[in-house]
Amino acid sequence: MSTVRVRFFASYAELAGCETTAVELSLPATVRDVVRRVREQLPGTRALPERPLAAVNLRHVKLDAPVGDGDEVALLPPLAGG
Amino acid sequence: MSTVRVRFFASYAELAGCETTAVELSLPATVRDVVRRVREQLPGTRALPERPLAAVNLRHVKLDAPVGDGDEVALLPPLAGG
Amino acid sequence: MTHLTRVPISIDDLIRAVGGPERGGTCVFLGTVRDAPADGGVTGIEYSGYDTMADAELDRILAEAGKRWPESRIAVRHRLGLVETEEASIAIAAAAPHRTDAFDACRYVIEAVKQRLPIWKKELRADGSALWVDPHGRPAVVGPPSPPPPV
Amino acid sequence: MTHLTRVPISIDDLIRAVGGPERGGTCVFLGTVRDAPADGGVTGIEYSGYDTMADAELDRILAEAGKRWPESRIAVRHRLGLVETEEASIAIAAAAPHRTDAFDACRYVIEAVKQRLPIWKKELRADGSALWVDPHGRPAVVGPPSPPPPV
Repeated sequence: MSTVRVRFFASYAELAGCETTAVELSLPATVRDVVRRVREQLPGTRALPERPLAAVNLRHVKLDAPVGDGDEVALLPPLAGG
Repeated sequence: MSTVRVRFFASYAELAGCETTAVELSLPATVRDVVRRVREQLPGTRALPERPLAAVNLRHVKLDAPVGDGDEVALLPPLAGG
Repeated sequence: MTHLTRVPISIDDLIRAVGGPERGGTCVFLGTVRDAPADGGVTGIEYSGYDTMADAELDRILAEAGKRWPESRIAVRHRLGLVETEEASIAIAAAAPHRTDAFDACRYVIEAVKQRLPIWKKELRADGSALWVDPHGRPAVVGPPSPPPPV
Repeated sequence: MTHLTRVPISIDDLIRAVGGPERGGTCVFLGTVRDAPADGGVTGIEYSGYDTMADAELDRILAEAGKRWPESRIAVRHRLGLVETEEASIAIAAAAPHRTDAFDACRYVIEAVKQRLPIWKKELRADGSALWVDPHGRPAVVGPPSPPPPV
């Protein structure tokens, strides 16, 4: 089993009830698998959109992007910078 | 006879040897007539382009624009603002 | 070097950072916090971000712009924390030998920021409520502001 | 009110002049005096103008932009006299509710200024010579600078 760190921000952190969590999953796995695991682990995150914006290791990715052991996965509410 | 005031700026003032002059001419007359009269009056202005930029009463005009008694006519070197 | 700051942005410093004797045109963009009287008034916006990624994303955006306008020099600052109405939440300065490049580079950066920067804002209303703002949709009431605005 | 000044332009003042709670985007353009090492170095530019017409023309340009972008507020300052290398000879600030309008209005003003403003510049070279600059053609040597640059 591999471990990825998951981070939540802004309204998603409020829904999740936490800012970071760890998710264990067997590789190969994608961001979509991480999102699925998060929904099981943190019931509040079931209110997140089906396909949230995501980043892996500080870069925007699609949900089918692979994740690896030790990666930092972030689920991002609609962006509002500027 | 009517009188218009003529102003020269920057390199044109250097060529004319003065910054302002008065030109007398009979109406109707155009800026082109003013330029012609200026060339007679101030030999240095013969080095000006055939069709210099011109303004009447603080507005850009074409050389066939009419001039009237008391108007301020300006002959403008290539613009370099900004 | 970080592009994020919790204190007011000095426009003069930003302009100085991109200036130079060979760059004759500088374009600056400021995004400022707007009031919204129709919504009962906005006193400020609380900005929060995914700091490490926002900084990395800004590095990438500046690198892209630098590749596209090689003679330009560009700097950007984005506020985090409470930004009061009429203060700048973001400032971008782009200097280039010619003005078209300065405008285009500055514009490129603000458009990329709007699309890509992992930063969020919570509108602080005059009535004490607070709302996460989704620039593409409707804000949703999420309760009283936290932390409370300083006096 | 005159848009012409013989002292350095305060960008902060200009930004404040156009700011307001309903205008969330501000675009600023600065034109700065460039050095020209290939020509032996430029220490500054002496700007002279047809003051009354330049001011009237700027009024007209701002009125046109105000009609085209009715929610914008725009201010402009143009230097006259000696402007040293890297100082701003012109600054324009345009604020609007949305950034596209702020960029477009600012761009409109600088393009109109370049086409229409009766202002001229004499380049002061490091070797003591001075040249009237024709932005559309070649500068022509016209003799020593007058007045001499201040120490």
